[in-house]
Amino acid sequence: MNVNVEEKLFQNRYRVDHGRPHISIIDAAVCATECRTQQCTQVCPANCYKAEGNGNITLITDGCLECGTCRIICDDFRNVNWEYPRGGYGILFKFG
Amino acid sequence: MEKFDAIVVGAGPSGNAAAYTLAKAGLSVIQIERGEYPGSKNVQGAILYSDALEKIIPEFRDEAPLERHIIEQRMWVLDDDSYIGTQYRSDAFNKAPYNRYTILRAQFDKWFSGKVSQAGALVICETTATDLIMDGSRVVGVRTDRENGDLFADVVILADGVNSLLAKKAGFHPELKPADVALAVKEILFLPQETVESRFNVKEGEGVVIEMLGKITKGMMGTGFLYTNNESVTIGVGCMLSDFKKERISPYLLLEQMKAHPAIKPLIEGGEMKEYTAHLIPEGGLKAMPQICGDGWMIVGDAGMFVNAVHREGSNLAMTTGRLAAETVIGLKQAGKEMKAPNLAAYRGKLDDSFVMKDLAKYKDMPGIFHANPQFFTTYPELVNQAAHTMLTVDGVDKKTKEREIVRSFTRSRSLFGLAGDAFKMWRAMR
Amino acid sequence: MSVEAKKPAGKKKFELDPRLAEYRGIWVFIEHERGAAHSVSWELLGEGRKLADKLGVPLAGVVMGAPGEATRGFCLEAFQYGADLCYLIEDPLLNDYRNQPFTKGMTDLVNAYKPEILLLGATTLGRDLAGSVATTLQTGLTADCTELNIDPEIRSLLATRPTFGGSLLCTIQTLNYRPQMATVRPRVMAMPQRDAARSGNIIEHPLSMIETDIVTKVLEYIPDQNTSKVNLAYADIIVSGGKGLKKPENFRLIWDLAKVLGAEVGATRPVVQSGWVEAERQVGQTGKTVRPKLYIAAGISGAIQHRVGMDASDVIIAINSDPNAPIFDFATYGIVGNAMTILPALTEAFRLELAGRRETAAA
Amino acid sequence: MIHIVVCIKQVPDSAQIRVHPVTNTIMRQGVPAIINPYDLYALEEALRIKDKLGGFITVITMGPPQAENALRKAISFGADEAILVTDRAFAGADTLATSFALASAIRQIEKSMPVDMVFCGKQTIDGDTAQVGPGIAKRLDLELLTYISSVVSVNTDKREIVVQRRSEGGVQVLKTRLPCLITMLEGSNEMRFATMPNMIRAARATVKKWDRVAAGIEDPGKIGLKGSPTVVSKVFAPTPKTAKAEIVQTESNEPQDLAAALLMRVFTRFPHVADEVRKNAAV
Repeated sequence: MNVNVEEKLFQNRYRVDHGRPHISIIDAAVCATECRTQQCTQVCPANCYKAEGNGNITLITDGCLECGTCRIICDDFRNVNWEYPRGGYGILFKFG
Repeated sequence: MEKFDAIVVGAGPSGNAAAYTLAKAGLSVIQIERGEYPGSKNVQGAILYSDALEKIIPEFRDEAPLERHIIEQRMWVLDDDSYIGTQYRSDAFNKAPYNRYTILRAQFDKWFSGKVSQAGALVICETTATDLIMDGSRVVGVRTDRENGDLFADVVILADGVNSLLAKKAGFHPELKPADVALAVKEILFLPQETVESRFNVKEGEGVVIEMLGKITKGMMGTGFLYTNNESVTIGVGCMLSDFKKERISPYLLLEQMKAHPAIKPLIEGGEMKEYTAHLIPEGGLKAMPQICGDGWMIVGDAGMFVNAVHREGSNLAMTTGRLAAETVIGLKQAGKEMKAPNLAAYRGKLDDSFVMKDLAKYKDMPGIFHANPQFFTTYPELVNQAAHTMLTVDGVDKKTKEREIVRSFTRSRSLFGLAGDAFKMWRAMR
Repeated sequence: MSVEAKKPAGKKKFELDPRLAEYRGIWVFIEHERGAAHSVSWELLGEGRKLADKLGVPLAGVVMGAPGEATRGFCLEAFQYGADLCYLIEDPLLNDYRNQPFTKGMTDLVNAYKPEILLLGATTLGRDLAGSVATTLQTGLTADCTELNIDPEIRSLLATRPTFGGSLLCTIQTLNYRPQMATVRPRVMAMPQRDAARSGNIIEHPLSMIETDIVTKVLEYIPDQNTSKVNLAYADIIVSGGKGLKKPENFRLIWDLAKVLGAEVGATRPVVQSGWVEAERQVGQTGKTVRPKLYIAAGISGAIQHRVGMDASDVIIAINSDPNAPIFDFATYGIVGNAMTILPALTEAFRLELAGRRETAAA
Repeated sequence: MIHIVVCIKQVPDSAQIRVHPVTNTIMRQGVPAIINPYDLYALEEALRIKDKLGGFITVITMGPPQAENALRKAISFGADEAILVTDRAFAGADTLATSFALASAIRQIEKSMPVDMVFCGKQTIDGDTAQVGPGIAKRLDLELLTYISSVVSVNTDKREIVVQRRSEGGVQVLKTRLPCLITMLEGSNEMRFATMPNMIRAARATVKKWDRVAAGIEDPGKIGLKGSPTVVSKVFAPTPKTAKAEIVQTESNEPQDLAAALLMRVFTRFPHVADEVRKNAAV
């Protein structure tokens, strides 16, 4: 069974802070060369982390649900710089 | 910049309970919320426990946006395409004042925040608190992401949720470990009100809650849930983040497979999905609890790991810790005492006297036991379902043989010694 | 002209106030700028013809501009696109579009010749003019209509338009006010056949206004071609690339095709995020919404977040190696194949076609 | 000192409106109210003029009591005063009745302080009609400047203003005299991130509430449903476009043949696209 998470995220309400992503990968080389498991690409509930196939990871935070999973499960290398978006930006839950 | 008696960071149940109690007592309070309005950043299953809120806003039932009062609780243990479970429905639950409600947090928190403003607190939304302002080891204020946005107060109450960034940046507690939190994902599916009521055999305003464990978490330690709202159902599943990390299963795949389970699919058939959310739930219990107060600061709600995971209780602990923290500050203010750690420690005393610490102490070993014993989530669900299936299939095999077969299935997979060990561990953890 | 009439309550039989009965005929405002008529005017004449035939009334074009061949030429063109007659106001004050003189000209014509329906293109000019004319005449105006019809029983215009951001449609009527005004977006109505044999008569009307009456002056005009700004929202042809192109170097194939077609270049969110193109080129929910005549999408899966930004395009060509990519569910044409080989072939095919056509034109 | 009135409207966040695919009913649950996005460009442009030349900004809206939230947010960005025109008699107003009500309210504001400029958003995302601006300008006899992409200069002594106005093929540079009404084009600026003092001032500000009489409207026949020439007779969901793509194939399936076959089909079935390609390519 494959799941189209983009269809799910499209139902949510976001106010994207263009040009100011609130989460960033500290050192891309660590993902590419040292991290074998790359669990962020599987466990992020919004699938923001995508493996490019050549070891690199790209991060698009537009659909981020701000849960904090990536910061915590990247405990081997602590390679995620995680902050909340600017006030009023990011995910805006209609039901919560 | 003017100085306040207290700054409350966050407008969830704990933040609102604290700000409301402080403002009601006449203290000058400013509350900072990063969402567009209170509730737009908050996620929960969500069940509201009346007793905690009654102590803060006794007349809440007259005006709060509540979905359904719960009259039936189902506990399911699921195998791949079957479940065995128990069900408790009581007419006593159908007598006002109702004990538990399903709610939609975005609407409920917005209502609660309206009460906080009416009580006189200054509620500032769309503003993210970025750092605590320290004077030596004492917290004197909060830095926000707005121009000249530094705010100062005698005490800062941290109600900023499970991630608790402010306390971490200030070094009050370490980064959360994957084994301390569970990751839950859920969806809200809209159905006509009559369909919800006919499928769950309830009348208007009455609600059903289903708690699930077993194969739906694919061997990971976790549970699923299905709550009935007025014209929607909420369905979700959550597992320990350490298990997610190890198994590398995508949460949305887990949710989709759960929704396809033959026992669940008919209950949500035709539902229109309108929101998909994810949230971390503190699961570490007492052992993972950080320092809860210090010079000029206190922690309430999820930020302080105040969650009783075994009974899935969070919002009542949040509101209670918010209220108790506020009552501590009010007491010190009236006595003219400094908001220093020794004085604020009275907060810990109040918590010890309340159900909060008692429950957390009772289940302090539970997380450890479940961690070490995945069989509670895989083997036993399977054994129990198959046992029921064997007993209920009438195929000419005599009952004695059937019983022997069931006992052998248990001993084969867990051995006599294992079964005894599991029973003892559960007994000791529940004591 | 508005007449105080009691509101029709519910299904009660509605009769038009007799004093409004003298408003007859359908008018279409012929919009032109820098010497060229806007094609939406011809589309509206096509639509106006259908409405006029249903009501059995004449269809007229309204032309306002500086004296000269060009302005009169618009009237002749209007006849060829179906107008029975044209109301013409020629005056130097009408050389560049300014709200004050154009509003006065239009309201004078309406009060003099009393049309029952007045249609304008929903362009920046048309909507500016329609808003002030409707307020001056105190009548009803429905904007951005996607469908026009007539309720034969009470001869009233049924104007259907999107509401709530396009997720819904609503039908609006202007019952006891005349004229019934409506604006329609370009490329919504079909372009009618042009019949060179058609002609009609022109009714001239004075503007009776002097320059000193008009406060606003036009200092300068800056055509779009001169600005280097990316202009996706107003582009007629767009070639967009997605991550299916695999490497930034392959995005050059998008630029090659765009150059041959004189098209703007667009991109999906992931491509912009990886820095292959600048952010202004992002098409989709968090980027631009575009309505070109032709949208070519190469290496784009067609996720809903991209689709909502471009599925109003007239013709969508999708090139993707995955046969069940979502984009094939709503594109007009699809080629299942490797964009890196299809794109150059398409560029070559268009170049030959355009080169060939230019020779025959030149010969 | 320049006095600018900015008209805003609280609208449902229409991007969140969904139509149930099966029952085709309109699903309104969870659709929050926001400031009409187009109005934020108008408010920001007014704030920039105030920053440059000094001035006083009154923000006004016509709507239900909850529209007060939109006004508070406008104050948090820097508006000085907020007026909520709210009365049951306004219900059901179309653009003509709305512009009548707002124009009368602005006349009341003029009594305490003359108005130099009125700013409006280009249109609303729920109405999309873009007529309220022109309507107010006509009633108050203000110079109408619509689809403005930038305010180039404002000379308060000579009471002159130069703006750039978007037209179909390019941009007109216009000069006119105050008082004028401006509707701003989307994307012409970016709303500032409010300062904390303004956020606190907004939370504590009192919002003036005017009913029909306070807004200077004697004749109820001019407002609400009665004052509205247009009547909505039906609201319905569009029929979804379900046609799948016509997959172009040739026996060889070679790129050149596929490209040629595709081009042939597009040019024959869609002549206006063919004309556009030829016109564009010739330039």
